[in-house]
Amino acid sequence: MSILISNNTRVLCQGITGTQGSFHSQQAIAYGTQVVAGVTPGRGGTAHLELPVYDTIDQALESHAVDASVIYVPAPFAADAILEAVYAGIKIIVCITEGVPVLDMIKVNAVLRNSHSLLIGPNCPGVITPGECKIGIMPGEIHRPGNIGIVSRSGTLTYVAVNQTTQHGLGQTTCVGIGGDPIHGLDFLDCLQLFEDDEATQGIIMVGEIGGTAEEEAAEFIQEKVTKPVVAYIAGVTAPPGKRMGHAGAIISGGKGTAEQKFLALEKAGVTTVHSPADIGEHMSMLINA
Amino acid sequence: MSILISNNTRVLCQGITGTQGSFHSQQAIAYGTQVVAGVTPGRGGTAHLELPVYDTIDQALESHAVDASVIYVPAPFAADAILEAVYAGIKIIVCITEGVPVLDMIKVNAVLRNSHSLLIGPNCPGVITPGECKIGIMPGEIHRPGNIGIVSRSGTLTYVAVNQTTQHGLGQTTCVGIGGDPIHGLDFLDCLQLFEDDEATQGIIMVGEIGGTAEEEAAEFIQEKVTKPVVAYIAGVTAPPGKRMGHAGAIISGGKGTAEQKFLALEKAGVTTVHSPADIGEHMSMLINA
Amino acid sequence: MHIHEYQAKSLFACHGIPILASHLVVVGDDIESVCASIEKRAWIAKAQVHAGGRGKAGGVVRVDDPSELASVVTNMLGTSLVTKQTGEMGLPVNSILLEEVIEIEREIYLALLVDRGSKQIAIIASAEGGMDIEQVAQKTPEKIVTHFIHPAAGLQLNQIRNIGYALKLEKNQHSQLQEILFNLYHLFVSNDCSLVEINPLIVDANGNLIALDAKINIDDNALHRQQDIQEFRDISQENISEAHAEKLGLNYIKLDGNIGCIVNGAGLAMATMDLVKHHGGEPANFLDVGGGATQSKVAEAFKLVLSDDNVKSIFVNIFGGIVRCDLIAQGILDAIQEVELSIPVTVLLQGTNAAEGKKLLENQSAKIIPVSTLTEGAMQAVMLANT
Amino acid sequence: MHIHEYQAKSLFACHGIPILASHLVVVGDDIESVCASIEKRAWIAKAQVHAGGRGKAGGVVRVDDPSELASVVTNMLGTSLVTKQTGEMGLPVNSILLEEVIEIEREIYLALLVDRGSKQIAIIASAEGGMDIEQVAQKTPEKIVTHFIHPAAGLQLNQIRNIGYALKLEKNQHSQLQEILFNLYHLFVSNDCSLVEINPLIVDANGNLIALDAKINIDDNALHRQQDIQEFRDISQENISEAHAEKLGLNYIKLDGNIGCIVNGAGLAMATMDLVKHHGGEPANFLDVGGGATQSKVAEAFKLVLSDDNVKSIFVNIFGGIVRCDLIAQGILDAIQEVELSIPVTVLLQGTNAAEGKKLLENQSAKIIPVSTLTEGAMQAVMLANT
Repeated sequence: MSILISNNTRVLCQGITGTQGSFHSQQAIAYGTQVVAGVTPGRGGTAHLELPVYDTIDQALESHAVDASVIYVPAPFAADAILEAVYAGIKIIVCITEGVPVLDMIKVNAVLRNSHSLLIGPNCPGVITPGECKIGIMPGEIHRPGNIGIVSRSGTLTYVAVNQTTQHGLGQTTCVGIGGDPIHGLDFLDCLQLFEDDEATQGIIMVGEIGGTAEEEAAEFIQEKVTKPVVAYIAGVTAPPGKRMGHAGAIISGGKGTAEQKFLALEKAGVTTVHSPADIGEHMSMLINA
Repeated sequence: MSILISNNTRVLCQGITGTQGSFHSQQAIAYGTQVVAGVTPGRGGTAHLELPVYDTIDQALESHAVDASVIYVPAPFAADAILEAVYAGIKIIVCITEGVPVLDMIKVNAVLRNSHSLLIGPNCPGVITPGECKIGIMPGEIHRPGNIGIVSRSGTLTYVAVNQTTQHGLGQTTCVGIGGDPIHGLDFLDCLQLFEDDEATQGIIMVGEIGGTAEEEAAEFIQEKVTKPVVAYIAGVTAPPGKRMGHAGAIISGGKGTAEQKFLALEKAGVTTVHSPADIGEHMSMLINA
Repeated sequence: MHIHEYQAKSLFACHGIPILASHLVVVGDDIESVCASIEKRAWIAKAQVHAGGRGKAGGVVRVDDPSELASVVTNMLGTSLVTKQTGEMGLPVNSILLEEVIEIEREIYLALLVDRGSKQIAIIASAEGGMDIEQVAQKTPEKIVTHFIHPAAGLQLNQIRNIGYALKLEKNQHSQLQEILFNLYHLFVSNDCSLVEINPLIVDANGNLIALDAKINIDDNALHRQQDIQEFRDISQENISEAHAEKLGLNYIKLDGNIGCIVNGAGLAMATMDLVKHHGGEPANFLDVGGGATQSKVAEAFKLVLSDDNVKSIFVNIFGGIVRCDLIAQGILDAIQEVELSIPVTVLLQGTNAAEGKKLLENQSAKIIPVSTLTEGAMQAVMLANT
Repeated sequence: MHIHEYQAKSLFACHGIPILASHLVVVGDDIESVCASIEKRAWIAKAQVHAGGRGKAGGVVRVDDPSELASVVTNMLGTSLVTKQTGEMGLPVNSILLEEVIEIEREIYLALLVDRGSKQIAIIASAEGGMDIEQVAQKTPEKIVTHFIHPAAGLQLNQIRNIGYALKLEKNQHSQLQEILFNLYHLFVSNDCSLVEINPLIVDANGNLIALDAKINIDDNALHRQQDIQEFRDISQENISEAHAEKLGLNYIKLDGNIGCIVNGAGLAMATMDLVKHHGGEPANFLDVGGGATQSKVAEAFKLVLSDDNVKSIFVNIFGGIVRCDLIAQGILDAIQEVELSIPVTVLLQGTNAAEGKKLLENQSAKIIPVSTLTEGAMQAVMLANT
């Protein structure tokens, strides 16, 4: 079993004729993902990677059943692409694109809340159910089917966690990169709930970052709702000072948001935290085999 | 039992110092409704009808627990008043005000869908649980506690239905005037569901009007979900020609919306329809006593 | 509120939506000199009235010979135009829009309106615009595309693209449609419209999109914040009695029957008309004196209904809520003091103080017949109208 | 993107938000004649740098005697200002804003920002504005009010009223606040701001609200549609290496340690710094070569890190995903062809073709030490920096 996607998932690619969309669709197909069609406005009626290309999602849906859409369109048009997928009723929308304006995402979020779609990203590696379906830019070969669910705000750091679980022989049910942008779709809570409900998932790895209070909320959620063992790592103890958001950032976060506070909150919630990313796999392995 | 409101409901009145707010609050208090406070911006700190008046709902909530708010503010400010109640987390919001701009209601609706509030109205008589709580402008004395739930788009026409159920000795659990505006809060479906779930309600009267497709949707809903007997009346068989909404109105309604079609849809769904408003009470009585 | 085509097109022009070159001729203009002053070419003369169906009623006339233009305008201006939507009295043609004649390649249908179902603004479009659009919608609904505008997101490019491809536009027309739709949406929202309809939106010989017609309705409830639009009001297009009623705070619509109805509440007013019809009568009007009917309003309503010569019998149906029925009864008695009552009045009072009200009316006049139930009232009123 | 106070205030002026009378003096101006040409009165000279904490660092100077103004400006202009936010190098003062001095009755705090939690724009306000606002927030959070702006509804009057009463404004100040907030919200949305902060918003002796300070951050991701804002960019306020890195598509932030880090992915880059610190080292930089690191980017990153004289050891940590590790290894080898390698480089390659990459690097140079695990790599890099 898995969450979100499986070998039954039929995937549409928005921006399939672009460099990124083209390359990663090839990779996804090679991995075994059922990519059924692509969309690029103005290219409707043509073929790409031996797949039919449509001008709009609505056109594609006339000939194809679609469960998920992956978006590789440039940042200025990414929010529009997400909304096209929402309006078309696509259930799982994965937006890989980096650099989407945050005010665009405020609008997208308001529409999403009134919809039946789930958004993963933007600015994320995507989601993979090893051996079944890969939607996104993660390297498929480091994954192995297994029993660990991974959810992460980071890209490459996720691969580190994946790699370790693979090396420890655990493998993964599904890995979700929720993206690092301030406003994004699926969050830790959503994924934790999905993993909790997934029978195949025996342990959960959560990779957080400084900023925001998503990890603190996840900690509370885990304490109340999650029965499976959770290993968490938070990047950014030695964070670059960065640019301060005036006083307002500090005021609205209420002093939360540092790596220390996130670790503290998670530990209080009974989560096994690791302070070195090198220890993620080992600790998960110990918990699972205990 | 009842739906939405009961003798435990604590009510706040927005616009309490105005002519309408003042008069109907008095009536509500006389009926036994627990009106706990009023809000009129600029009048905070004063008293009216021996109730404390506040500038904002937030201020009122510092000293009072509030379950419902009733709005009598003038139409240009009514949407803002509704949103103030939504933002303040009030569960039941009853907007009596007539003449709220429809584009304001589009915005209100979008916020409502992301909230935990229920809106009744605008442009409605309100909601009453006879003998317990009266929120709105309906004449209290025609109601009797009983076992019929009434939901209606019309004002005075509701009173006709109420009067008949009272005269037939049935009485009412709760009567909800959902309002006649194109875009409003609670609709037939919501109320039908609430009445279906309410143990005390043994029969449901639904009073519709021409225009829109709410009655057609209600018919479908009744067929699928409602086990209790329903009597329906639709006003407007001899509707004034009115002003046509171009071709667009006809196109978007897909030919639905006439009284005939609404009657037809309801009859198809097994609803007892009456073609004279004089027959509502009698037919309900026959169904209940059958 | 309805506005004229030429007013709608002036809003289009303000918002950058392409329209044809045109001239307006109004009653009082020197028609000869206006027609002499404009370019010598083919024109379409369009009567400006608040009703559809102008074309079939002779209100839209093509004038190919410039020398005939003045006489066509002269014949049309100041007359009444009767269309299937105006009633038999028709509406006065106080202004005529002269629009250039151009070649039409395609006719597209485009409209924005407030949609009850989605609780959002909807865009409706069809590649098959023109007069038969409702038939298209009925027989081939797949040829109509509808998109809903979420108020948080506003109109989105993907929706415009979808419409553009559904309309099978040429490449350069997609960007034209984009500009038109963004501008239309802005016009709609900033002017509190309830409907903006372009039928047809044409493609001309050069492949450009142009609004050939323009229909705009404004939300009456929002007129308080639309000062400019209020100026557009043309009282000559409104029924005199209806306009008078509006001033008195009464909601009155004249109909063709002979039974006058005086009711409180729009729903009950409709139900009363239905009842009259149900019992074989024909209502002379829809009249809602308001949920909170007052004594004086009832008196005014009386005078209004009595001013209709077709009325042979009146049915007063008041449900006393906040207002007491005895006060309503007093209003009726006041009214018949002022106007001579030549026809019978059936009065049904229910609700608060109904018995007291009924008592007040008894034995006051042979013309006033108090009744006790809806059915009795409707039957009585119908019977009296037919005797 | 950060902009200067005077630039933020020019946006305020455009959007009708009240500011004080002011003059800008920039490097190259004839200071004497500028100061002679302006009104003789008390002024505040405010150094325009992209950093907070100017007041305590001597970057905000009150000049009561007009004859001293030119010398104050002369002493400040062209210098570097070091505040707690600038780092020890400080930032160049290339412009000074001279603002009139007025009497202050009250100091209010007001800010709009993008809030992650609500996924909306938030307004934060407090009656206790001024320099200690963060302490107010920490110790007496009830003195801070926060309202969230739903994107469909926009800013609503009830929210403004709530803020106005929370700030205990006088009656006429409510309408001032209303105008300021509507304008601020419009400014925020139309310029793709991520933060607009006014601290303090003052009440002057006449009871009027005026923005005494102005801080605006713009969403970098939206600069492509903010042509006017792009003009505001002041490269002199940016770290030269960081600006250079940005051009190369690298995300680089210079720090004070001695271990250079070259990593792909922001999360892994932070994690790498954490690891270095965890094992007793101090990172010299944050450097993310991007999720899709290429051979040439790695080479550029190498040169960038080596240009920092503090760096005593480099830790390359690449997780090969789409990009193969053997290509990354080749990039490293290319880079050391171009620059002389005087310090040791620890290289961890994981993921796609990691083994091949490692093999390529072996025995190429005594300075290049391939490792196999994160822990080994971090320990090695720290050890090498300390020897």
